[in-house]
Amino acid sequence: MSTEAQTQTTEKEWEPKILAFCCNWCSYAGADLAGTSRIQYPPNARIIRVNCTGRIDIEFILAALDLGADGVLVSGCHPGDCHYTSGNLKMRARWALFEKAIEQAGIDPRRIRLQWASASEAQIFADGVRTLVEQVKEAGPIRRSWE
Amino acid sequence: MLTVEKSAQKISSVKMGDPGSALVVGGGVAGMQAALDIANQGFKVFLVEKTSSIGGKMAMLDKTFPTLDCSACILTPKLSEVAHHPNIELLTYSEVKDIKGKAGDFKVKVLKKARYVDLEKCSGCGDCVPVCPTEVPNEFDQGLGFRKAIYVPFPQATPNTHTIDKRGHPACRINCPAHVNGQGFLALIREHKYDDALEIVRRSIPFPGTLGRVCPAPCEEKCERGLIDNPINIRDSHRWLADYEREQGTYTPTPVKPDKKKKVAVIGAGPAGIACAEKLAKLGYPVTVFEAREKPGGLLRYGIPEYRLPREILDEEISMVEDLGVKFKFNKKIRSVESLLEKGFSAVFLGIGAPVSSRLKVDGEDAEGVFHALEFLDRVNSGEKVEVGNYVAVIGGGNAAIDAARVAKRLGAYKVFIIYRRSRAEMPAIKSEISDAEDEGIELVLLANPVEILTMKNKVAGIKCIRMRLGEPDESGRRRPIPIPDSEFTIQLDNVIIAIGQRVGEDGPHTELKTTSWGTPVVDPITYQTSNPCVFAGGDVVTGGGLVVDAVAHGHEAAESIHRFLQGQDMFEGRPVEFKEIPSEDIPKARFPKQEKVHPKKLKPTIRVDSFKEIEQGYSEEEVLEEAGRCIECGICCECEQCVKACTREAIDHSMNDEVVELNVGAIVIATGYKLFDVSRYERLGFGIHYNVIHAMQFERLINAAGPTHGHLVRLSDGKVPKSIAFVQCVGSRDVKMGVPYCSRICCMYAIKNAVMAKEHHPDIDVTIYYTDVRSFGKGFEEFYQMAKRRFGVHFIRGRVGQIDEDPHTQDLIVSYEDIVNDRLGEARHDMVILSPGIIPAEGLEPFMKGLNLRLYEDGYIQVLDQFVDPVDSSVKGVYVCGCSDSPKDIPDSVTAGSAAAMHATIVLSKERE
Amino acid sequence: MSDAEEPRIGVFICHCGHNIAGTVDVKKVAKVAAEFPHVVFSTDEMFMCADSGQQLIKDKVKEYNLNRVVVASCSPRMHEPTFRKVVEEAGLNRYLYEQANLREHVSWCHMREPGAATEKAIDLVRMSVARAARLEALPLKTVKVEPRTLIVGAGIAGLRAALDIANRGFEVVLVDKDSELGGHVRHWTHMFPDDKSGPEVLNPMIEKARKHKRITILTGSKVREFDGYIGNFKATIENIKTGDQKEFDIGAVIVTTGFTPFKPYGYFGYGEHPDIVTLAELQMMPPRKDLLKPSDKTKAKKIAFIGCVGSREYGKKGHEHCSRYCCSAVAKAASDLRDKMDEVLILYKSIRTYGKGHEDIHRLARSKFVIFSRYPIEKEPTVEIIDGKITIKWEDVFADEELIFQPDILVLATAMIPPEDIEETAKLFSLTRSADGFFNPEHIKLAPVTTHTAGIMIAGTAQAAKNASESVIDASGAAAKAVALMARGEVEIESTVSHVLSDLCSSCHTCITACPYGAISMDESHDPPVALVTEAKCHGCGTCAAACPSNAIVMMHSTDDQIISMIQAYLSPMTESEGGSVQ
Amino acid sequence: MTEQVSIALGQGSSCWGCFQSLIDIHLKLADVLPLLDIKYWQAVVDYKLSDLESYPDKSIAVGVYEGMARTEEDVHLLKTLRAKCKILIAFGTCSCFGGIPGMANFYDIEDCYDVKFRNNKTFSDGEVPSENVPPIESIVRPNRHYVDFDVYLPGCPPTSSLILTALTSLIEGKEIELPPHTVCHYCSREKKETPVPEILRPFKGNADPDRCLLEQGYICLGSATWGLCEGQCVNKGVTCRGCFGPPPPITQDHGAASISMLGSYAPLLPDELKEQVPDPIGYFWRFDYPSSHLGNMRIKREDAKNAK
Repeated sequence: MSTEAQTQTTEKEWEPKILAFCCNWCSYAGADLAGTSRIQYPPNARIIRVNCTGRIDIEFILAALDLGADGVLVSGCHPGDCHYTSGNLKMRARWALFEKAIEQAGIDPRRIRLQWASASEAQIFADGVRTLVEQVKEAGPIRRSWE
Repeated sequence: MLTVEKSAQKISSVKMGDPGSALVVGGGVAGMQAALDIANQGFKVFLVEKTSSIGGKMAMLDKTFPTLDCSACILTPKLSEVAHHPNIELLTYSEVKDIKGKAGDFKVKVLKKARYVDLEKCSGCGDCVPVCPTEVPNEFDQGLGFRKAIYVPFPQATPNTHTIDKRGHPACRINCPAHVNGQGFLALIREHKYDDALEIVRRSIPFPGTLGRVCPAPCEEKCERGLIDNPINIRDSHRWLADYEREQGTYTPTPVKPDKKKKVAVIGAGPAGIACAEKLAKLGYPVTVFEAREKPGGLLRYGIPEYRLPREILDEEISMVEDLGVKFKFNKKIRSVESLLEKGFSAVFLGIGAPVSSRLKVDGEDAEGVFHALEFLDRVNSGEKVEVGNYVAVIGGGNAAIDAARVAKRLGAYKVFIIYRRSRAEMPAIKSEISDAEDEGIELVLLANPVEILTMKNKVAGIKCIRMRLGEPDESGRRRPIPIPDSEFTIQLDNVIIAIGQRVGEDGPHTELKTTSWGTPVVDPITYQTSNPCVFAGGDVVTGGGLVVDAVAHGHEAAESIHRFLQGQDMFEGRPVEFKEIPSEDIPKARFPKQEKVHPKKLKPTIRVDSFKEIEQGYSEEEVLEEAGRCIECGICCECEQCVKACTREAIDHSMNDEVVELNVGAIVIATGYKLFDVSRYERLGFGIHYNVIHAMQFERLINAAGPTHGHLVRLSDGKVPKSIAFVQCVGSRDVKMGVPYCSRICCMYAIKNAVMAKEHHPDIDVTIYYTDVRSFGKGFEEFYQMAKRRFGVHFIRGRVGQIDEDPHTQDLIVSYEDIVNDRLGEARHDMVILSPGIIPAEGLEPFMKGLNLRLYEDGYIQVLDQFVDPVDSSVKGVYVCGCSDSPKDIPDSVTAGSAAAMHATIVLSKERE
Repeated sequence: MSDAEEPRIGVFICHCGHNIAGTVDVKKVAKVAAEFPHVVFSTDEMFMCADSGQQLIKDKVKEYNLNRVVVASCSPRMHEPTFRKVVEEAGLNRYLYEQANLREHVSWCHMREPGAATEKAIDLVRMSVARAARLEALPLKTVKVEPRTLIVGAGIAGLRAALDIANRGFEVVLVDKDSELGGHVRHWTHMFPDDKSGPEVLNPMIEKARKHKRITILTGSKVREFDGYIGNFKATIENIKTGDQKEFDIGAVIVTTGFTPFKPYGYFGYGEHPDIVTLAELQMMPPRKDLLKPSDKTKAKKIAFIGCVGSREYGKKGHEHCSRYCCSAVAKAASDLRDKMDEVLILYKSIRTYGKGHEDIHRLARSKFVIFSRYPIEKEPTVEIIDGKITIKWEDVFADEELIFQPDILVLATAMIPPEDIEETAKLFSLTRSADGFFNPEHIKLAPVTTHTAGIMIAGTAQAAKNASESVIDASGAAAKAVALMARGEVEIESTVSHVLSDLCSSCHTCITACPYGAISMDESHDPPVALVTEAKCHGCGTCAAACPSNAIVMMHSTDDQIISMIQAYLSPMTESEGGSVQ
Repeated sequence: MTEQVSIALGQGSSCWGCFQSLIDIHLKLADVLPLLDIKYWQAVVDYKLSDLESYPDKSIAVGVYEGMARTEEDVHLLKTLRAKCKILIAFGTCSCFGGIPGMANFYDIEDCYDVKFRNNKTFSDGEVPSENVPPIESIVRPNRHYVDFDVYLPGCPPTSSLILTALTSLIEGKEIELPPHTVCHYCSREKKETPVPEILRPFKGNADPDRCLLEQGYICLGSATWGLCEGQCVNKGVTCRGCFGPPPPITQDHGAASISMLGSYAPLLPDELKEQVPDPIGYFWRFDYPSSHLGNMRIKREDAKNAK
């Protein structure tokens, strides 16, 4: 599973791998706006677009961490603003249990972040990515946390 | 590249639609809903929107009550639904201009304003924005921030295309005979893009350095800045550009390879001839310039003294034309045009000037010691040693007179007089030149006319003049001088220099052509074509003596004519260039504080009279930047074309024209919405006077993440987070005196929403709403009001605000109000006050009133047929209303009305279809 | 993946001028992408969205027999519809297209880090390619719409909607449980702002409706059974008296069941004196020259109104809302009655004459010396019957003193509340209700007349308290929605919907709870019943797919497999290329 | 009569409950046993490990492994079984997913030693035995990390009827076909689709005997758990704790699926949820932690530690 390139990179060169799940209607649009507004933020995040945060199965996030993502961001509409009425509330409930579980499992909670960002909150989205990247940098590579 | 010719206003027209289609006027949320509901039934809809994007006022809002949905978030899907709907044709940046017909068959003329950006090609990337040098207050952000002349109003704008905001052509550009784009190059100076700025000047004139010294700058006469303080020094600014290029040595020759076969001859290497040659060369013609003298430049060289125009400047600028590939033949006097045509030239430009001075026609004119100005200057400028005596008089008030006087001074005259028959105000010379001359000790003898040159032994001894007074204006517009009887006086003199005008020579190639009584060739005023179709003429030979910049303009126009002539094209199409003049009152001059003009340095008069050294030293970089900064950018877009360069998709076209779209539709929905009441009409509330008094729409933008502060709620005076905010209600609502007797219906709720938003931004802010009645009547509104009061702790004070004053030290605001409930007068300190403007009907209904007899209520809203039965039907069958065009409404009521209007419109359309 | 066809993916990297290419090494991205699994063609191009770019896709699809297309350019929110059209023109199903966002998400936000931006671009393209390989063609589906609208409630709103739809050329079934048409308005004598009585307004409408050949009127009837989905509902309507039932095929429904005026027992002596009446009752008093006291039929000389009775009561469920019409209605009635009476008093909390012309009525009433007196919110007036006389005591806010008034008639402007049987109606049509007890619209701002149940509209006071004019606008708005459905004859339903694999379903109902649209129900034809998605109702959020613990729900175009493949492609490209599974 | 099928049954670290369940098929044993040629089953038949080792590879038709491989001896047995048998069955939840013993991975091995040997409630200052016990692996790995299985028969324990079905198929030489449904499929309680108002601990209140337990607020993992048990707990009034692991594909993360399921019964507020579910990892991954994503990360952490 581990790629060679990974083990060869030295600590200094290490850049966190961040996987982000964004809902189509708020956060993906917010990320678009961040680009349109030329707001600069760390390039570590790779966004997977889903229709709604309610689409996100906790397994996706766990699989990502298991596969070596150093951090995972989930970003969606503010509670109450869901394009699909309540999908984000469902994500929020899942997240509560998930968050507690991974803490119990000894995974640094700084590796995960749930960020509400509306379509006009480009800066909040960008800050969310930046915060997560900073947190993950503090926490170090996920592989190292297994060391 | 823009050529001025193309920017002429040609309005083409397109026909669209049929009786089975509908027109929706206004692209706000109500209009969009109406368009969608009609289109969803399968009818074609034309949606006309005045601004460059649909979305209306709702797009400006931060959140919406009572659910606090992000306005942009819920609106964006609707925008794209409208934009992508196969049955909806969007006509943005368009206005209904004329309408007639009846239900089932309306004929509508829509003016589609040029946005100068191709909707198809623009990808909305925004590369053009940072390079645009022009900033104007951002109306989408309610004037709180700035946007560029090329802009998208908001990130989700639909269509997502940029628009160039052109108000028209600035007076400086129109007034310049060569139409130098002053605003354009000044803007680029400010951007430190000196090369590009110079390039803009060179589009219109080949001599930025030369004209930067000698031009009387007609551009500056009409400069709008002059109405604030002083006109911009446009001339010295382009002079600086040319000087800077010299200084930096950045000029690189760019020869043009001629791609045209037909050769053109230019006779005369003066400004007209050179300008013509330059343009022809750029058009790809092989050009030869024949010059009788040994050097080029014409009057620039042989007329203008060196202290005004150092010869190396002139030489270099002419050599740049040579660098284009123009051939010069000197000492070649052409006597006959025919001979050139026989030699294989396909066309000839005649620019031989008017090198002969006019005669005074008084006794003694032929005496020794009398000079004629042109000959006098010519001799001096040719290096000939000319001697003058101690007392010299120059007759005339033009530039040649001033030049001759000052040259005489430099040649050693002790006292020089300028004798002029009108007053100083009528003197045609450059004003600064006159005062410069005076500074040098030259005396003006005004309102005096020579009647005789007194001689002794055929040598000048003095002059006899008569005093004049000014009568009625003559045909030149100047007041006619009338001699005062018995007022003769004499001046003792050694020399007289006559500088009262010039004329063309009596022989030469122009004599082969049809001429006027002045001896000048007859030319077409637009094409400069002479009686010989192959021959064109311009400059002094045509005018009998004019400005250098006129000559340049003639040369360029003639070149264009020659090109069209040789290519067999229409000589007149699109000519002359029609400029769109900007009415002075359209230019918001109040926005600009006074700022003194920067004067370039000059040599001191005591030093300069000893030599022919250049007097005017020109600007330094700092100075020119300061001066360029004074430009008030009359035209908004300055056509500097930086955007054209930046756009990789060739989407920008400054020559785009307005278009008229003629629509045939069966039904119309009017959704023109509302305007905010102008809160500055309540002077006592201090809007526009106190920094921290803003209106609610400004507040919306202020707290919006995409707004000017990126959503940071701060005071405008110091950028600090406010501690105490007040909202003042009913500003322009329920006020009979102000002509707004009605309730605006939305203000209570948006104020409460904004109060809650302020609390959400900073929970510690103290928020007070001064209200008359809280009208939270809609679904969920009362509940929201209670939440604001109880959960968010917003204070509600029932009472009208009488006066708002500013604490000059803190910029805090002192609000005086009447607390009705507690029956007392109160005074409170807030550091920010938000006025809640009422709403008034939008403009743009005149075509409907005129063309269809659409009836309005007294308050300006559209009348409906019957409030109970047909509340969306206007007084005109087939025309329906929705949104705020018939009365103030909130978003859901507007949306519902949009659907309802659509319903009624489709009933008409379906009958048409059957 | 049931598709037996081997994926053949074409990758197109857009420069977007220098918008992308200025930061991202697009040539490198295209080159690397060529090596990704299933990629048979990869290139870069100046502008993919330009005609030339679109043509390039079509050409290469043909040349390389591509069956999946990945374009890496701007945000799919901008050009996904464009390129979906292009691939359709190239002969592929629109869902076999995938877009990577290299502009908004890469080049524009990482302008100073070209190296990292290129790396990110490669990853995004890798992820898109992985997803593309797992994309499936989805059918484009429509359902037909029965050209008939059922309108429940024949008040002014129901009548307006019926007339609009019928005039537009479609059939209407208009049902009202009352035996007469016209609802509340029929009884009203003082309408505002235009000076008309209810019958004056209604009679022409009723007449038109009765005569209209496309309107079937069923008065004294109720909808007994209702079932189906958008365009294809079935309604059973029963005559209440006879019990006769009729069945109708229905394409759309407009619910205009209206309100009921609150009977304020326990408020201000209502019910304790015959001359204490509600505003609705006052409206029903016969219009004549003089207003007679109900108690002794003598001429009334003094009248008082109390506003907000049963409205705006904070914390009292169902009575928290403002009833919207009463302030203006009271002002109008007071103004009219003032001409015949000596004294007219209005006691109010606040005056909400917000609408077109309402402020004028308010001003008119004041100019006629109707007395407006505001009482404190926290201290309501008291009404006692002293010596058979109605005696109101209250504190006037402005005068700041206690006042007493003994009117001949006391009118209570009571709240609009939902009709008693609203819950029954809600169940019948799968509607939800908001805190005020009225029906919930699909979106309170932008979709006020549609509901979460596709094909069912609400209008008038079924949605919230409002006045007659507003109800009529609602009605026409709702009619427009119904007509739009019927005019097209069919309605396209999203292909990106969820789908239940019935073999795997264990009937746990999780999805039914999760679905915000009620699009999932139990298919009783199975034993045991399993979940079934009514595709016409599904909005495609995918919450059910994430929630389903049995893997029995597939969210089309956003399958677990597609999402996991992207995760793998980013984090574990080696495994991905071997086609392995998560662990 | 079909031919006898050769079979070897091995036991790792376990409670023997699964084999007990096998014995519990009672009278049916009489039908089945004669058809089995038992090659190895230490607890029942007198074979030694060396006997198993001495069979030629792939000479036994069926291998059954119960429990998980915690000690080196367990691992050896597991690998040997794999080598000798054609078909290998992971028998019981421990063997399939790690089971209850897998919860040891919530802790470090040293912590486990502390509790088991060194300090306990009943004694202190104990020692970790080093003689006569096989060395213990520092971490519980799912058996499928060591070997591939052909059949998974989960359950804690697998029900007797499930075992009988499986054995019958084997004897008849058929593929074992197991229904994919979750516990809910077998649950006779009524569902009303109401969102869960509040999460209740199992000891709180009295559950309605006819209604879905989850809807009443008791965390029942039935909907996320393979229903090979045929719903015996839920139909007897006890919530499902998930002992059969996830439904097919069994590689999915049981706990993640449970959380995604439970979270969908919003509107539960996050803080309330956190308070009401005190031990999510123990709740949702009780039977399958080692084979979950979280468990896998735990194992990687251990591997990295050991590699040092």
